[in-house]
Amino acid sequence: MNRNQNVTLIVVIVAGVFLAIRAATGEFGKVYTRTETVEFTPEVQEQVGDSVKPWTIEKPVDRAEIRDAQGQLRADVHLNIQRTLGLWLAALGTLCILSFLIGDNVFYKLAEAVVVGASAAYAMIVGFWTGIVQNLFGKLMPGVMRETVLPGIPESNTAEYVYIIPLIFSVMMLWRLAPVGGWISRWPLAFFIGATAGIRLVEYLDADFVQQIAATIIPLIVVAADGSIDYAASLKNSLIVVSVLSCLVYFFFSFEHRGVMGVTARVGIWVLMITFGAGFGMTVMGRIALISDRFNFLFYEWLWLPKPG
Amino acid sequence: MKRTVPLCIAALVGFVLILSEFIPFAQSWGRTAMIWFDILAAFAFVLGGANLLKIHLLKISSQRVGWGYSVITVAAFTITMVIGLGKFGVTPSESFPQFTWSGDYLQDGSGFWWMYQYVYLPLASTMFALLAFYIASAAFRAFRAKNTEAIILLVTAFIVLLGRTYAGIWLTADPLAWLGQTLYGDPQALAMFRLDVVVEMIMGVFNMAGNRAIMIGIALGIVALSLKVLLGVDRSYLGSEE
Amino acid sequence: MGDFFTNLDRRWIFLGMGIVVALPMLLGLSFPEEPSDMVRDVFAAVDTLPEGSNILMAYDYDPATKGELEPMAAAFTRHCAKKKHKLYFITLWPAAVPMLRQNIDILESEFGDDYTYGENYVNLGFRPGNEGVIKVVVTDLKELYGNDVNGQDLQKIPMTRNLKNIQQMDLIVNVSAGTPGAKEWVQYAASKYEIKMVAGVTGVGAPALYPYVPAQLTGLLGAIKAAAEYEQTLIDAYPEFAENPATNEALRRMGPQLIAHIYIVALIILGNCIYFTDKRRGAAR
Amino acid sequence: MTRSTSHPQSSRLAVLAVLLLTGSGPLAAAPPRPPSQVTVTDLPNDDGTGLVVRWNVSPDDKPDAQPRVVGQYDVERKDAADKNAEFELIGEANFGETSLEDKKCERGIAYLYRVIAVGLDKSKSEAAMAAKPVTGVLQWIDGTRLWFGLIGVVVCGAVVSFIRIAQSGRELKIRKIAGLEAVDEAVGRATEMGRSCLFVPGILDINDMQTVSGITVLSHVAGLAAEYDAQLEVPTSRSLVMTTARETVQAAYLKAGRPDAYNEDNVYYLTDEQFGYVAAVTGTMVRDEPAACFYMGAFFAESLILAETGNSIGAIQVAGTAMPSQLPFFVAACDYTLIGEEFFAASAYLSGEVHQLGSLKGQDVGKLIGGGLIVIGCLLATLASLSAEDGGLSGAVSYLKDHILGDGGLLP
Repeated sequence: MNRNQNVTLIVVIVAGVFLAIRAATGEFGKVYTRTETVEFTPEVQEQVGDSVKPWTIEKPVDRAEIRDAQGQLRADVHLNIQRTLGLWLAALGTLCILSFLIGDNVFYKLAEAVVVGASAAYAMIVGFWTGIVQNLFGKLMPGVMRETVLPGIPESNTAEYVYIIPLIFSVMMLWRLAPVGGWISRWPLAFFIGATAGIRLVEYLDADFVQQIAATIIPLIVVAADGSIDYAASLKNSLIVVSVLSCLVYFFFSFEHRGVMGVTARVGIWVLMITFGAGFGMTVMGRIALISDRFNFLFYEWLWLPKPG
Repeated sequence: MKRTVPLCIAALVGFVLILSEFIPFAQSWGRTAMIWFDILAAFAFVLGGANLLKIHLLKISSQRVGWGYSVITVAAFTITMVIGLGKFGVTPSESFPQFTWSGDYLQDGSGFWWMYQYVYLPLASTMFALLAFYIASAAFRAFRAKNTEAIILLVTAFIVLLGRTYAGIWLTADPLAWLGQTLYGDPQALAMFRLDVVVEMIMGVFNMAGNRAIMIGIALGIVALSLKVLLGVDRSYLGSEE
Repeated sequence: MGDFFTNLDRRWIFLGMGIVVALPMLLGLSFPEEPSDMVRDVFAAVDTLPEGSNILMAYDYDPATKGELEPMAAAFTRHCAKKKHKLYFITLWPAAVPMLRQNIDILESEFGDDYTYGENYVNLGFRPGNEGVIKVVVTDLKELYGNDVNGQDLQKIPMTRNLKNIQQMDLIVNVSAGTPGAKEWVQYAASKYEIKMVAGVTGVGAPALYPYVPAQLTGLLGAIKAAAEYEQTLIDAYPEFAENPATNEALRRMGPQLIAHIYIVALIILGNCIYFTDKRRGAAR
Repeated sequence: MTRSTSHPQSSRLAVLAVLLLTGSGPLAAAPPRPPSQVTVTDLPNDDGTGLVVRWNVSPDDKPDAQPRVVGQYDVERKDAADKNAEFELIGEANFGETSLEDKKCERGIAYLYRVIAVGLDKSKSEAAMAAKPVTGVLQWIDGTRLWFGLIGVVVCGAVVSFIRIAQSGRELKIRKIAGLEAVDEAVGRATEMGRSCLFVPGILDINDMQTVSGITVLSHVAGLAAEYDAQLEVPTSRSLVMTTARETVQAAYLKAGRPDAYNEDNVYYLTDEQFGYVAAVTGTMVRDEPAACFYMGAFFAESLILAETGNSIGAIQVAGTAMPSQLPFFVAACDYTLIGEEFFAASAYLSGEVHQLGSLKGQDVGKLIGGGLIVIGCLLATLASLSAEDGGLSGAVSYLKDHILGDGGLLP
């Protein structure tokens, strides 16, 4: 048996023992819900008629409210099998991904394969219902959409045939998947790239160039209202201006970094290092928050450990 | 046809959008172009999904290494897609109860919501949580104070890491107040050296200035790149074949 | 050189990381927070608006960053609801649609008396197009958003009937995990049309947004620490929030955060000590 | 309202009057008094679809009134030419506000406006009418954007001119980039040690600028490796990047006169999946122990895993990326890092492509303008702050900030 297998075995045993203890000491890993009837408020009452029966939805119940004071399950609360299964699936998936820390393994790869497929399909479906159905079909054939998925479209809306152009572009774009004539997808791609270039050129020049220069025009010596010099503000302003300018010099490629330019560029690189140091610290902080969140899920949503405080 | 038309399209739409910023009359053209852009963006999601499917189906059919995982990916993709398209478990919208299909595709309790909540969300968020572990091991084995630059970087990182938690206040607030009291008779005299204050200074002065210079540089880079695309100097987006 | 590093199984370091996060969490370790000036500025931007102001709640984050941004988004939602502002929820990220729902659940369960759908808040949901969406809604919202997430025509919803575009907003509250996000909202909306905006972003994204503050962006919350400070400010200003345990989510996470930061700093120092000792020994040999 | 209710015999009336006088709140059934002076003007710098409605607040709208009498103002309009048109609500303004922009007009139509004060109890005042109908005016050029347009033309002009100059065959000089020397040194040391070099071109596809720059650097590294007879391995995470990298490496070997030494199998595709790719690459690193590792391209979270592994095997590491969030990790863990633009400049320098060099020079002009404006602006601002009175100096600063760099238009 190699080291990898040993580590895996130990982790699995520890986890198993823990789960067994947890199972022996109380319930966990369940989702309880309450069934509620939807009171619908139809926009046009006459159209609804009697054929439409009220339906019910499930509302999750907070863990503290599942049982009454005697520890009995409340009458309107019941175990939701679908969501409980989901919870266990989520917990197992979380553990599968975490198992990558022990080493690359089948479970991690399985979970990774699932997330790749599911996330791509998820984005596609959301794009379909929002962009394609509402903004394209809803404009091109409001009548059909009104009768099916988008009853909210006002009666006054009529088909806007100019939307045929983006439709044609879209078909061209999907043509890329076809075995022949894939070059046609360059037309919509060119539209996409051209539009991006057009808006970016203006907005970057405005917000990230002109506005930044304007924001850096500050007095190096700040005089307070009473006529005395505000040393702290003056120092801060001077540091900002010197730092911005020296970094700009570092990123200036037309002159060699010699003499004054060399010294300034040197200051520039130090400022950049402080910048990166700050970025480093903030990134580390962000990453750690992500594990807290997953542990939060495992400990409290799945294992129902007591929440301190 | 294959190269000239795309170049013209890109130039036309790009310059219309630029002009619409300066000529009020062209504003509505610019808006129309952007609405079409947004519709194309929706199809980009479809293209992305279809592409993924194609790659994995090819991998399966040629039985390349790891094709078994591709089967899983395709299965996960198909299941999510069918559930989402079919609006499984979605009840009608409360405003339009007579239309079975009028409900929100992501309604709480629906099948698509279930896929998001119990499959996509835990897996994707745990995937990124792994990074915290890697940062720990890289901290031990990779980040070396080997020259002046690296020393400045790491020291700043320490200050930020400690100053952005209670540790910063705990380590420096009381000692500095005591020192200020002893030296100048004012506990606030040295307050500006408190780690949490120093961090605000680093973020608001040096980090801001450094990032501003980077921002100005990137902005100019984007302007130059956009211009080259619109003028047809840079045609890399058209691909190299042909 | 480096023998020690290659020989030490890094899974020990992983285990250490797991413990320094899990233990403080299970023990309920928490620390007081002193809000920084930046956090106070952001808080004031929401707090000083007159009751019933229009606020665009642009929440652009996904499962990958929810650990960092969820508490921040919830704090913003609670604060705006406390001030009885009119809230318009919108997102540029497909994966954020359920996140909007989560924040609306907060409105419905905790502020149900003041909040009626369509009169005090509306969920516009997602539209594809990244910055292209901002570019359109900033001049004409209804071109892209004909209806809300329930398929209801915006023309029939009281609070959106007279809404032409998001220039009519008194404030944009953005929670952003990347692109498109805070940068794009600043570039295409806030800076250009001089709409007031505050943003809450991830630790990775925060440093690069500082140049926009305060001229183009009123204030910025970076990472979980700023979220905790915001929660503290909220509880200080409205003590009734102290009774709701969901309000101190970020505060609770600062316990593990502190210990983990010390762990990382210690690892870097220890790693460097061993490295330089090894190197000196190597040189002496 | 006058004190006309002082008839002693009618006590009920008196009570009512007291209520009316003191309780201006919910008890007061009277609607607020109307606003006054409604004027409508054209919204400047638009396409003729905007009008600005201004009014004076209702006398009942006092900032300190508790409870408030006026809740909001309803602004209504109608088509003045249409006899049958009714007023329709086009916008609401909060209490205390005195203007509203109506951007939903149709060009060429004259509109008549009225403003109504609405109480908290939804009671409405009489309508205050505008004096006459107004039509929006189309402006051909947005005057507020003239200076900005000029700056845009100068910056874009500089880029285009330098590309033209480069195309005409004139040599454009670019400063020496220190990181490239580190690249040469690293390849040299790997050769000395008889170990291989590893080149990672990032994890994005070939359409990303950074990948392209990475491939340009790869061409240089491959040339050196061919010359020194060092082995070079290039794992990629995109099949298209692999194809391009193979062509590039082969061309470099050919140029160095060593086509026989080129081995196609050393440039290979692993997987598109981020973590799958990085696991495979680090596996190779631990097994082969390359003496020099290059990371040149677009990187995400995998950057630190790569750099960490490289460090643990004692390799010299040189990185280059424009990913701001990954730069800190590369800088901390690698021996040399090409930071952001430096990376693009290195690529322009190595490739000698005219449009890369030209735009680099053009961008330098932009930086020069930016830096110049900052220096001049700060000097002026400092002098203005030192000279106490409001003179020409502060006027110059505000012209610079609000007009040249703002949206104040050409005229001060």
